[in-house]
Amino acid sequence: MVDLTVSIGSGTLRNPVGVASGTFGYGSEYEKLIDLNTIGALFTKAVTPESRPGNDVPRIVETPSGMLNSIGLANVGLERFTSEKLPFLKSVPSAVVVNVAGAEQRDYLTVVETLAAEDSIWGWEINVSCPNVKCGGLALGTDPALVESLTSELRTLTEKPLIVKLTPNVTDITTIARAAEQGGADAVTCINTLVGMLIDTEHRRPVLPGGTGGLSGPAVLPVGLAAVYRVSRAVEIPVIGVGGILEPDHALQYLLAGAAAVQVGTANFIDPQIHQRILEAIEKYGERHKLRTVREIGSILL
Amino acid sequence: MVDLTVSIGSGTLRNPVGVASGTFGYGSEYEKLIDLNTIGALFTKAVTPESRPGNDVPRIVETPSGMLNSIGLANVGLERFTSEKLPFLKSVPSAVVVNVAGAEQRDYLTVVETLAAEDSIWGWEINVSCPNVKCGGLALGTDPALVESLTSELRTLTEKPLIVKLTPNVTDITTIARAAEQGGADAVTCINTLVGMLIDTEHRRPVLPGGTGGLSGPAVLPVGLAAVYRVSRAVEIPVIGVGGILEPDHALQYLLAGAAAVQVGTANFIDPQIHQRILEAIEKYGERHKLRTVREIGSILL
Amino acid sequence: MPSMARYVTPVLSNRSVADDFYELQFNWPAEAPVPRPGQFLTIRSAASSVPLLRRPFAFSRFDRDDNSARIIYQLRGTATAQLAAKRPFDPVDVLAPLGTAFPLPESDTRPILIAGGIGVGPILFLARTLIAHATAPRVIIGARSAGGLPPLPAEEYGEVIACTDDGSYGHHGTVVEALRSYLATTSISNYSGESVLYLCGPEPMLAATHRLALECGITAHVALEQTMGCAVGACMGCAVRVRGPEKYARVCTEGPVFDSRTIDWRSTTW
Amino acid sequence: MPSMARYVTPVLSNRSVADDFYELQFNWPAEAPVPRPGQFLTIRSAASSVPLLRRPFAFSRFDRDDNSARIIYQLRGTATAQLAAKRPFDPVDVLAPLGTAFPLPESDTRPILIAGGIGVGPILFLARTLIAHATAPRVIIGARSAGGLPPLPAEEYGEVIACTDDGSYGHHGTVVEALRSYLATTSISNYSGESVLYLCGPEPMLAATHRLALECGITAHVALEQTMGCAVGACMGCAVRVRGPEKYARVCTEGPVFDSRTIDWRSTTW
Ligand SMILES: Cc1cc2nc3c(=O)[nH]c(=O)nc-3n(C[C@H](O)[C@H](O)[C@H](O)COP(=O)(O)OP(=O)(O)OC[C@H]3O[C@@H](n4cnc5c(N)ncnc54)[C@H](O)[C@@H]3O)c2cc1C
Ligand SMILES: Cc1cc2nc3c(=O)[nH]c(=O)nc-3n(C[C@H](O)[C@H](O)[C@H](O)COP(=O)(O)OP(=O)(O)OC[C@H]3O[C@@H](n4cnc5c(N)ncnc54)[C@H](O)[C@@H]3O)c2cc1C
Ligand SMILES: Cc1cc2nc3c(=O)[nH]c(=O)nc-3n(C[C@H](O)[C@H](O)[C@H](O)COP(=O)(O)O)c2cc1C
Ligand SMILES: Cc1cc2nc3c(=O)[nH]c(=O)nc-3n(C[C@H](O)[C@H](O)[C@H](O)COP(=O)(O)O)c2cc1C
Ligand code: FES
Ligand code: FES
Repeated sequence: MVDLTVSIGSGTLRNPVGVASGTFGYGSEYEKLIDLNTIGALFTKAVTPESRPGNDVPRIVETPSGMLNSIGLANVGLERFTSEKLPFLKSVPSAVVVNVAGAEQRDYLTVVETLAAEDSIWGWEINVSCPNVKCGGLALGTDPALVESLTSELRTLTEKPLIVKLTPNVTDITTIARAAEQGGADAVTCINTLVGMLIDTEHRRPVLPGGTGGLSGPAVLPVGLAAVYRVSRAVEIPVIGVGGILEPDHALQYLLAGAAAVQVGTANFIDPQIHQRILEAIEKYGERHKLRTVREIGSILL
Repeated sequence: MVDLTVSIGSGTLRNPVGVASGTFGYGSEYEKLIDLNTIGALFTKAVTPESRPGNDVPRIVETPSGMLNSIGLANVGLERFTSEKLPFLKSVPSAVVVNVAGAEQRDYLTVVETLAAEDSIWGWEINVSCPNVKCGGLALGTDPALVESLTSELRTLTEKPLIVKLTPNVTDITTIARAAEQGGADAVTCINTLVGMLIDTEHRRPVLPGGTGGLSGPAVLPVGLAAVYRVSRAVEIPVIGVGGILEPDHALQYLLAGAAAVQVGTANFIDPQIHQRILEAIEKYGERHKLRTVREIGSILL
Repeated sequence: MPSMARYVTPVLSNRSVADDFYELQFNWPAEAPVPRPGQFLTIRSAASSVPLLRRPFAFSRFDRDDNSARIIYQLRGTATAQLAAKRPFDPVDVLAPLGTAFPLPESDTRPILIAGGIGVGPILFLARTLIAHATAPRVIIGARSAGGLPPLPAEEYGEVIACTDDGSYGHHGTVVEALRSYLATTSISNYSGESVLYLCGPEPMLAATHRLALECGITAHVALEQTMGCAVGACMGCAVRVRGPEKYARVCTEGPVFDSRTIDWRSTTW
Repeated sequence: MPSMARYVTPVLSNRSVADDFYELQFNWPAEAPVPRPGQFLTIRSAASSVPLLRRPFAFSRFDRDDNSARIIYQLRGTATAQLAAKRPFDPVDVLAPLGTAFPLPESDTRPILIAGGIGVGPILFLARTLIAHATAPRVIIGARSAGGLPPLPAEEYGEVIACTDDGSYGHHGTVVEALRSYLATTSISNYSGESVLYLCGPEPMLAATHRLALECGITAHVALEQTMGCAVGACMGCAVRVRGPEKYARVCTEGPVFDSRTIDWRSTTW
């Protein structure tokens, strides 16, 4: 039997397969559909201090082997997250990671500070990379100095695993990853969505009212793998791989590229049971290659 | 009838549909297969001063709705380009644009200087963005100062249309585009390939021997469209759109996004006649919307 | 409400019912909750990344006797073309039942059911259900031309008012015009109670009918469409604009059936 | 050489010829140049972006009388699964004929044809062509087990040496072993001239046969494979390592058929 647990900072995940922020709501939405026990980590929809209605509609459009979204961090806000969403999340045995977002540095600190004492929260994923929010968002995640200072400020607020989620929309993702590491992050997640656009030639307008949106799905798999391959060689902290996983083999590719764990995003929409299939594939692969821990998969890349 | 000609610097293209560098060799390879007369512009495989054998094999792998390549600027070099390839290109009625590459600034100047007097060359596309060459290549195209200085040096060598081809692997493509404009470029091409990777889990190694490669094909269509949309709003010079076009509608999307012309790359491999289908679609679209010139398509986006 | 699940279940039949319209009938697993009119399912039409997302379709019929469910779908793009290629015994991968159902009318109201285009499936399902509950609805159905109308036998659906844009069959004009003249010619005093509208179809038709309903003081239940990601309420992708502080509601969870007065109809861009 | 073109042409038949192996027969347009053994075509298996690239397959047969061409293909992934679903009259989108052909043997040499796995198509095509030119080749063919061998009637191909890895049919072992023992038992003096080898199959088999050919001083013509982009010589994607200053040759243009001595066999990673 392969040891599936993954250590990240002060915490341990029961297995390396998580569900990505924004694609799994606050967990309860999928309760009826799948066995939440088998998920390694549940990354919530981004939480901002205030509730946000989100962007104009439509918010989703399919692209070749991918999709663009422009949800705009639509979320219930800190208050209703605590009163309406946390009670259910307490009952979830997987690690619950709150994805934290905001328009400015202060917002991130507010969310983590306010929720710091909640036992049911396993850790934080700091979303410095959402391409759908104008002020802050993207700019923050592209500046190593800002990422480092935000991370170190957050570090003073929490002992729990602190994960910084990186955007691929940068010249050199390893510099941002190193900045997060420098700031005291316990791990980085690669990648958030790519900036993309689609135009409706019939109606002569961008399909998404905001023009651009975030590209996810299998189309971005090669981009995510390259990011994880590079970042995992640039930092000492664990890297969580996400982007384009639609088949168990894609998740194995991330682990071979150097990821300590993976997240499934868009694929939850298509096959809600995919994390289970991935888990089985990882166990089989580990056994076939006689590995003791899932972490060793990254070491057998030739 | 819609006027299909496109002005770029001192030159004019007979129509806005070109074939992208690296996917069309030096033209003669496709001579038997299609009518080269219908191509608006033929962008050659990159030409470097010395011939290059290219990267290790395999060099191509398919990804979801895309492909990765690691050709490594394999090309015959300046001397054999002049003796073996130019004679055929002289007979091609389309605008012949030489895609220029190198490991350092000097190489670019050498190519343009050496070929400057060749009448059969319509213009230059400066490839500052190939992700498959270690020294120079990518680094050059991500630094606005380098791009501006290279462009202005080249500008002194040629009156012909000078086009700078941009990489999408940057934080803000508009700053690089503005640098090229500042340096005196007559146009910019967006986008070259994205850095990507795929791993063979069976053989436990990256499929491409160099690890990463360049992602092209429909998977990157949304990324290219977003780049053209942004860049065409940031610079005054024409933008040539390329990336992921597989259907005529994709080319129309580029024109609506603000491109003055388009290039077809990977799709040449799949449907060598695609540029003709695109041309027909553009004419139809222009007539339906009662446009006099193809350039007006960009102005009807709502 | 009984909850959704994913089922891979065999196709029973797949046949053309009008120009470009097909009816897919598939086995309904015994353990699955019974779908109600207005609810929908999502289908993964092929194990590929093109198309990537599951596609939503409204239930058009459920038969307890042979444990089968149906959808009526229009050929549009890749997914529906793949659906049209399905043959009996082919498996279909469905997530169902999803969303809210049409609220059944009070016993003293007169249900008027209005369908246009791809709205025909859920409206016929509702009609059959009402008839089975001994409530005779009036069905108004519109299409571009005669060929776009599925067969609607009077013995099954009562006397149907058919409309075509080109006048090739039935009423020449839109369903909204047909509704207006129907309401005008039919004195409301014929009924013990009020009329109530149930609508599904293209957005302009829904908006126009909503305005007519407001004018006449009639309640209208509309089944909306929006591009979907998860279809289970998790992604916030399927939002439509609603009146009130929340600004948006999810078609997959709060809908697809809404009281037309809750919707913000200002824009037509969805 | 006659040049290539793109044809959309109807399927004539598509049938299983061995475990996981199918033979696709399609109409060969009258205006198209006649394909020769060793040459290949590329097929776009579906009008989708998955799979994206055309897939290369070697011609396995050409019949002038009914104007048909064939390929023998193994089920591997998406494209070959889509090929297997093609029915008579379905159109196939092919680019052909591509690449170099096997050079025909001198009249005083003895051709030995060796196929493994997906190499069977071009080798059988060459065998039929040689026989039609009254040159009797010796065919050696290998598969994992009996089920992987297509039917090879002696009246068509002469006496074929079959090999299986598991010994379930014919010679127990590889084609290379079979070739070695064939060469050993067959005195070269039986022939007026030398033997010449024609090979197509998995790379390790080609490399091993090449070494044996070197040992025995026999010329070997190998048909290689490499992932392709354009298939017409434009993209430099299909490179294989060769000896000499150019370092690489294109399988689609300089190949797929090469003299085995021109290839750089050091590595097995392609
Ligand atoms: C709740 C609901 C119920 C529906 N019921 C029916 C029905 O009963 N019969 C019927 O024919 N159609 C119905 N539709 C519409 C149906 O989902 C689309 O026609 C189908 O997705 C088209 O897929 P395609 O690949 O063939 O076409 P595409 O070329 O992909 O799309 C054609 C159009 O379909 C819409 N669409 C694409 N992807 C999605 C998606 N993931 N979610 C929602 N819409 C999408 C877009 O507006 C697009 O312009 C319903 C939609 C919703 C939201
Ligand atoms: C010159 C040549 C002749 C060939 N002749 C035959 C033949 O006669 N019969 C036969 O069964 N197969 C032949 N092949 C191999 C055939 O091309 C692959 O089996 C086919 O591409 C698999 O496609 P797929 O989508 O089913 O599988 P995939 O899952 O896409 O691929 C399976 C394997 O096929 C290879 N492959 C994928 N894409 C390409 C590509 N664009 N070009 C080349 N190889 C690719 C890769 O090695 C991959 O690992 C030939 C290949 C070449 C280069
Ligand atoms: C609909 C949608 C909403 C998302 N919302 C968030 C979010 O709130 N916070 C975040 O960090 N990432 C968000 N993401 C990004 C995903 O978590 C993930 O990084 C990305 O989709 C790539 O993975 P995938 O290709 O598996 O989907 C969202 C993605 C999608 C598709
Ligand atoms: C096989 C291959 C080789 C390429 N070689 C070059 C090159 O030499 N110079 C260059 O500027 N771009 C090169 N490109 C990039 C293309 O010109 C184009 O920018 C990119 O492929 C995106 O367009 P597409 O999606 O239509 O292919 C190459 C692309 C491919 C697929
Ligand atoms: S489709 Fe995801 S919330 Fe409705
Ligand atoms: S496949 Fe393009 S050169 Fe051979």
